[in-house]
Amino acid sequence: MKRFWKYLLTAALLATPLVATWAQDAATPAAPAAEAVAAAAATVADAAAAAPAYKDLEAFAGSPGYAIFTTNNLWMMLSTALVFIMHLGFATVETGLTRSKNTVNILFKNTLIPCIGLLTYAIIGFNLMYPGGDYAGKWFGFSGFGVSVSDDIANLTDTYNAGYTYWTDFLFQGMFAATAATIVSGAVAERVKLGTFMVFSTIFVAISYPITGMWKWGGGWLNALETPFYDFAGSTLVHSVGGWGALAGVMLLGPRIGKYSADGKVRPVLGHSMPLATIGVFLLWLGWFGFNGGSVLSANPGLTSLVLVTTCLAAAAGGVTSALTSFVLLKKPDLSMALNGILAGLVGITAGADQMSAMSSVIIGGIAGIIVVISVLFFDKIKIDDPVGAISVHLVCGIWGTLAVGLFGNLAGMAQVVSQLKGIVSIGLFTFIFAFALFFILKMVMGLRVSAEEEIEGLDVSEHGAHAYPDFQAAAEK
Amino acid sequence: MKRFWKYLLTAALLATPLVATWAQDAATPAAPAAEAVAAAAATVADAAAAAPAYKDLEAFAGSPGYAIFTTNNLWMMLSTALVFIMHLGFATVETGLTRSKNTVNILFKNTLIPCIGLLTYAIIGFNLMYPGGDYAGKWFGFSGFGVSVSDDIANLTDTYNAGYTYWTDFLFQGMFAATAATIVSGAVAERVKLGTFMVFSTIFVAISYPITGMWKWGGGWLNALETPFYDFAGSTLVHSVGGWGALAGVMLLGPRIGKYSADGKVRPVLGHSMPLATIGVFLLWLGWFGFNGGSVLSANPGLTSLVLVTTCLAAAAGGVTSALTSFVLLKKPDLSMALNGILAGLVGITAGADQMSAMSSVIIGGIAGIIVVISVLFFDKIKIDDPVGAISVHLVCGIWGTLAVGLFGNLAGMAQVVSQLKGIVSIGLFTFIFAFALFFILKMVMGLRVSAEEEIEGLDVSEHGAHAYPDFQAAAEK
Amino acid sequence: MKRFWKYLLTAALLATPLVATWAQDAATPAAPAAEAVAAAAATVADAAAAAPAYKDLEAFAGSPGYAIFTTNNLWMMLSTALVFIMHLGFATVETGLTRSKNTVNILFKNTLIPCIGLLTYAIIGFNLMYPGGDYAGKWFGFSGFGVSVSDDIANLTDTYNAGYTYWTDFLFQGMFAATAATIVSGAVAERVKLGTFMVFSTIFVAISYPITGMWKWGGGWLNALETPFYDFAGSTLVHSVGGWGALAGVMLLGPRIGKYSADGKVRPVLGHSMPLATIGVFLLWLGWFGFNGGSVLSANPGLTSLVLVTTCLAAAAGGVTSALTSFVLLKKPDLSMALNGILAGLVGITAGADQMSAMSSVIIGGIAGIIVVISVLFFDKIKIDDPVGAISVHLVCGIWGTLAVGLFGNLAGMAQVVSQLKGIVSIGLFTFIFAFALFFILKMVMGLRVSAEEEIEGLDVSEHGAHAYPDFQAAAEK
Amino acid sequence: MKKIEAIIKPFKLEEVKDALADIGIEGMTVTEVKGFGRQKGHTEIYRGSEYTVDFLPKIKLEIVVADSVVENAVAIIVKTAKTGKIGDGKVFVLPVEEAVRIRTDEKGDKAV
Amino acid sequence: MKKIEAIIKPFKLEEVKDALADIGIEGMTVTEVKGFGRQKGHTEIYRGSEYTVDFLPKIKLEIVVADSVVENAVAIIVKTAKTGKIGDGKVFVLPVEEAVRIRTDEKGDKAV
Amino acid sequence: MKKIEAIIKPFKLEEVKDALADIGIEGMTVTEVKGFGRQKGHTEIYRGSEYTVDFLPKIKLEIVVADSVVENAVAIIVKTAKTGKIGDGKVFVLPVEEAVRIRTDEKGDKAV
Ligand SMILES: Nc1ncnc2c1ncn2[C@@H]1O[C@H](COP(=O)(O)OP(=O)(O)O)[C@@H](O)[C@H]1O
Ligand SMILES: Nc1ncnc2c1ncn2[C@@H]1O[C@H](COP(=O)(O)OP(=O)(O)O)[C@@H](O)[C@H]1O
Ligand SMILES: Nc1ncnc2c1ncn2[C@@H]1O[C@H](COP(=O)(O)OP(=O)(O)O)[C@@H](O)[C@H]1O
Repeated sequence: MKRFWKYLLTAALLATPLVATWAQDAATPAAPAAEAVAAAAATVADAAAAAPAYKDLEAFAGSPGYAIFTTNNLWMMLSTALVFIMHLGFATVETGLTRSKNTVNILFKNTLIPCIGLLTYAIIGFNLMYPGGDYAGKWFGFSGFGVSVSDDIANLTDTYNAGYTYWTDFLFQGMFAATAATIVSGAVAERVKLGTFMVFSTIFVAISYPITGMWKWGGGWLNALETPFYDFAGSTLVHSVGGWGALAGVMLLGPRIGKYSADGKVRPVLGHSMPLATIGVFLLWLGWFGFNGGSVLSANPGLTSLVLVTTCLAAAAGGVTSALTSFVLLKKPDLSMALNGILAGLVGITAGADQMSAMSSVIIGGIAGIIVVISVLFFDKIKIDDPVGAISVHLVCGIWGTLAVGLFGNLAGMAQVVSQLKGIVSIGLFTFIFAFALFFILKMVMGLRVSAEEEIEGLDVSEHGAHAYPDFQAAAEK
Repeated sequence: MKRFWKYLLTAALLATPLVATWAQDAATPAAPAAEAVAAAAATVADAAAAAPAYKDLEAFAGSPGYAIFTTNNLWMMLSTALVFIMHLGFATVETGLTRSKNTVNILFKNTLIPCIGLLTYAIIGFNLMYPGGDYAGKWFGFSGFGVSVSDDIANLTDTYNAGYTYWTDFLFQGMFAATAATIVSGAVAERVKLGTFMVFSTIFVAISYPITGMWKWGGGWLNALETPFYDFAGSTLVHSVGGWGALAGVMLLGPRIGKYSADGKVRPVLGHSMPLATIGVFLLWLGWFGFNGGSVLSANPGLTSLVLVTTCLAAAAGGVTSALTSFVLLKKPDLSMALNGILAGLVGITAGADQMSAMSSVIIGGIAGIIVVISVLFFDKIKIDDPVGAISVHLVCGIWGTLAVGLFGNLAGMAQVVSQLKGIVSIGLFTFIFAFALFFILKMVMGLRVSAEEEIEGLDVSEHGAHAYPDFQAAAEK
Repeated sequence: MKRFWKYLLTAALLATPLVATWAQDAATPAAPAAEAVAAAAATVADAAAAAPAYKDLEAFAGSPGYAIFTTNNLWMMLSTALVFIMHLGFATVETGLTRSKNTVNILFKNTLIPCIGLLTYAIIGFNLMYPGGDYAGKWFGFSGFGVSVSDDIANLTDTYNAGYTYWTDFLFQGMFAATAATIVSGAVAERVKLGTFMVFSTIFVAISYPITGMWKWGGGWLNALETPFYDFAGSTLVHSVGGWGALAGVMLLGPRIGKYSADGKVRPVLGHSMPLATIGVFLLWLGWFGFNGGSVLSANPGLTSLVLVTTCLAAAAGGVTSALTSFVLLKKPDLSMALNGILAGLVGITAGADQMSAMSSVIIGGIAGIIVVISVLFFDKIKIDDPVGAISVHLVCGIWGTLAVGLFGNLAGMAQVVSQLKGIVSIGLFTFIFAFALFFILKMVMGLRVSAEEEIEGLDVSEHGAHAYPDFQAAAEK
Repeated sequence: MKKIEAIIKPFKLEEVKDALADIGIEGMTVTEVKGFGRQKGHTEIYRGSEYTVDFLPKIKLEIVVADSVVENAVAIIVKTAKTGKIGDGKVFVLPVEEAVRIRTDEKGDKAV
Repeated sequence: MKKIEAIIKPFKLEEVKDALADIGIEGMTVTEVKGFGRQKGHTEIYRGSEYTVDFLPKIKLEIVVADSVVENAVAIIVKTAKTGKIGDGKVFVLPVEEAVRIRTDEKGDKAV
Repeated sequence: MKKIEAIIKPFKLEEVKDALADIGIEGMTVTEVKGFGRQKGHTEIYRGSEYTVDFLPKIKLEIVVADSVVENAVAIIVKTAKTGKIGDGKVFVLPVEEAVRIRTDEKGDKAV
């Protein structure tokens, strides 16, 4: 165990300068590629200043472009609502797959994370992630604290962007941001100290996520590669980022008490409510209609509808292959694996949802469903104890999905594979090191893990002085 | 009991040729009626080929029809998302109304069915149900395997359809398809073998549902009657179809152990979680905003808003009358009956949601709410053991709703009643015989019902080796 | 306790004529202010008659305004769906925060209330609340029973309103209406007689809510003040109204058995499922996208997206400050308080969601989060036993939010504060007196509270003869 | 030593516990049980079918005490748990041969 | 008086209760317990890890009866609860020194 | 025969069971109970009101064994369940007059 992360850490430290050079090479010659849709957001904040604006909002409302702009913006707002509900999906999946003695704790974290995430994104994250055209092709940029519309007319019309207003942009991106921290929450559940985790999440979502996000979506260096790195809706930028944070946390925390017997055999720690877990996965799937559909950044009918089809087919394929894989490997049709498989399919298709045929999306999702089962078994074996399978779903399938953009669909090709690897490795290294260092510092300062007694008693009582199901308490407190 | 289904079966066999002739008669003289909205989908797939297309998608985006097309397509995509979430509604209703020892089993089925349904619909179902204009007025058609956009420009613009792209069309219809199988799942719950049921569902949703669906929505013979059969959003095409499948399954399975005492008295088998059942019904109601609203096949403001009003008023009326009926008949206000009543109202209005006044929708929904309570009591009495009331809700109220189109609203009239009966009977016969035969064959080949021991122990342990609520396990395993 | 409400009642009676005069003063000179957006609904019903209509719906579909009207109407329909799902949110929050022995009862109430609410709103409420321009500036108006579209073309086009059809208008408003009664349900839970409460809700939602609603949204006297009272989406018109009804009910009912020990100390009565409570709060937050977003009454991109941002930031801030406040005051991070805090933030921003900057919305929501914790503690202390905190969330924060319109944002100013106070006080008095009188009469006629035995046994058994969780029954029935 | 087993109505638990504490009994073990007796369960209806809930929720108290305390303890329980209505429950007294406190290995009366 | 403690399979409860009612025993207390014995639990799999459910759900019946009834009651229970398969359970008989009906203060055989 | 009733901390169950198996005891019945004793429950807060959770979750083991085994079994339980902290629980020994194995009708020591 110890050796495992020492190895990883060393590798990471060695690799950093390497990747930096490599990326720099790529960035120098290439002009910022004008990717029609996905990267449109990148150069937005300052575009507004330059472009000709409408006299006033009335004038805009009377202009021929008003109807389609309103429709586009409406789609983005609803996508925002759908991404929002993913937070409930995460909350219920994680609650369902853990023990009832830690339920209040998980619900508390997953309720507060989107709250904190939105606030920090308003204060700092949005302007770190989308610093504007001045920072195109860069590693880092920042355009000042807070959100506000300095120039109403420009920011609330299609002068800002063809697909949405400034406010919609902020809220849609803000809903994405908190997702990364929520992913971590599941993996470190049932033993992490509440306070420590809240501090971690806040910093992670305020700083780490927007910086790597800027590399691609904010028009940064990954977007400026000759063959630009491609990550449509965030297999890497959102899911792997969360997954790397999760991996760092789990490595520093160690497994839950009782997860491994004295002789090192894996012992299952049963989740306490399969209905909650199932509700969560369906809500996540629903949310993905907005997560991927909204990532078109307009209501473009052909593109959005294609994205919904690839998204749903990948989810369906992931569900089926993971059920089959678990049936073959484990002899029983395992519900929790089928649920993980659906999420795996969704994460897998996310990087290339707008570039795939129906058939490719089935293949990508189907492979993700197989990968996730094997990955869960693998991490259990190497004693990376991840109660909800977050690392397998978000990190492993996030990497798979990002790679798949180079293997299937419109962008397939060796050059793309290389760019995808650059993105995966560079963002992985940055995020893992950031998260590891942050968790490590917090471990020194605040402590990372509750005491064994508190863990056995359950975090609900020890951290919150509360019970999730007081009426059924006797049963709950084993 | 035995006698009952023998009777039904014989009746069915006798009636088939009769109905066939009758329908043929009707089909011969009538030209395919051009129903403005609801049947628009029928002739779509090939329309694209014939019609003049835009030079490219840019040209379309610049055309005057782009804004309204985008809006229409957006509505259809959101309706798709809403229909999707109905699958979670079904999962939670069924889970809530059954015992906790079968919870994992039900969740597993209801998670996998939409996955399988979407995949089979992509491979075969969509092209069976909407084979294109060549098959107008026919009983059967098939336009080849798989989904893909041969001609981008046509299929992604209003050349394909005024209301949506090819992809939206496929996904919306695909979400509907899986619904039929899900309905069966509830009725056969707590005793059906998992493997057998999965095979049944797959075949049912891949073949039976699209064939009868084609008769009307695919432009087939029912649509070509002189007075075309009318089924706006599927009281018959979706709900009754599911209901007939459910009836066939329950007849072959027999009642759950313990449902009837030795002396033949009905003994209730209590559902284990009323909150889950209630969550499910609300989600289904929400989903019906898309199920019916999306069946307008465009965002037409007058029609869609009317449809939402009739849908919601019928649901509300069904909830109130079923609560009152159960109060009068059973002396207690029964929550599960009120929940069934809401669904009954929704199923009842589905066939004519766009043809009714507010008042008519209240009456139709209100009557459905009464019917469903009586129907549940009736089926219990004749030993058709349907744990969640699926047959009463979907079959009986589906028939009621389809008939109501001939009795109320814009289309009311004797000719319509006759056409409605033709549709109800022909689709009922086909589906019931198909489902019965399929279940029967599977019973021979794979077995249909788990052993008594497995049933007593619960399907979660016997089929999945798992518990839904491990923390509360002692209590759960009675 | 007795003294407390005697005091309030006397105050109320004394204040009525005072407020009446004051309001009259204001109303006389001022012409009905033409508030661009929010009050548009007011003069709608009759506008249709006067304005030039399209020849037919085809003509409208061909008109240049059709696309944007369709988009606007689509947004309003989806907002309606989102407000609808709030009813599930209320159901689960209330269920989660009360004991399992009263779960069926709460679910039954919260299932039936939206049903009854929609029906009564169709029959009487809509026409009481939006009686048309003839009643502009008045205290009361009524335009006849039932809903129906006398003049299709006008009512289904932008002749009716730029943002929606007549049907959308009705359904959106109807979904709001039932909310007020649902708020009461939570506060009186676990002891109120089912029948009595159903009668109360029906009358409350059919008569009281629409009358005070008319004062502002229906173009009545509060809208005609020189500085019109401002309540964007109903901090007062919906939430406080529900809160006043809740207060009246709780005062007449008294606390639950066991809530106060013999020596008067507060004893907690634990809610039975924190996951249900959390699901509810997330669903309510989601619903608020439509509650506030839809209150723009069109899809206006700048305004709707601003409203979503202020709404979400206020919710986030409320969640964070309530968690912090509970941590400081109670030493433990209390999940139920954080959940209440999110709702507090949402209720707080509702009155001025379209008038605030991002920063102001954070402040308003943040203060609401602090207020709600203190308020819950306060009401517990004065023996107003409100199981779910409905009075603190909806009444207290509703007042705060309404006042905040005078203190922050575009409308801030002394004149506005005065108008806000007029609205708060007048609507509060009317509603409180109405609800108190109604509950009082019902108490005499039907009885208000179940017997002590029934309360101890639980309302599920005594009122419904049912259990919410039969499989876990032993544990549940303490 | 004796073991007192008392089956009581659930809502009486708090009161009985306090009454026992007053006479110095501060150890007991509580189990949620279901009782079947003369107090017939109510008839309930689920989806139209009647059924009788035969087994009613009760609380079982188990208290091991020194012989000298038994009589008083039983009396206190009976007095406190009584509502006079059917279904109040029973108190049984059983012989106990040995008692050990796990923490300290103390035995006999000292252990309880 | 004696106390009969019977550990039986859960689905036999209804039958045993009815059989006891037939011989006039109408009072008993039921507890949900978990049993560990020769009947080995099944192996289950959760997310790929096997585990054995050692403790199987059982029902414990506690019935205090007059000495004269004991033998017959035990026989009836054994007969009714038997399936012949492993895990059928046990019946134990323990001495009871006193019984009180809380509602009436009745003692001894009259109390049960 | 004797019946050993042991009230222990829930997380010790696994260990105690294994220790008993080591000395050949392979039958027992387990109940989830709540204990009240010197170990005072924690104070918790719900929506601002403090309350004490008096009753703490415990596990009750019931093991009927032949007389000869009692002493050893009790010793093993005490040893294994001990943490030395308050609330470790108690072991009681009660006389048993008869035992029957339902499956086989075996009686007495053979039945346990
Ligand atoms: N013979 C018995 N053995 C064990 N428990 C009994 C016996 N008789 C009654 N009980 C318990 O006492 C409870 C109350 O008994 P019941 O006959 O209903 O009323 P009462 O106590 O007023 O006579 C029962 O629910 C059951 O738990
Ligand atoms: N010595 C014992 N003490 C207490 N309970 C026992 C004992 N032995 C068995 N039991 C209980 O009886 C149940 C059945 O015993 P088991 O050995 O599995 O099968 P069988 O009854 O067929 O011998 C166990 O699950 C347990 O609850
Ligand atoms: N007199 C008693 N009768 C029955 N059970 C008892 C008695 N005293 C204690 N117990 C049980 O033993 C548990 C532990 O006792 P406690 O006094 O808290 O600590 P300790 O075992 O360290 O003395 C209690 O929770 C209770 O379940």
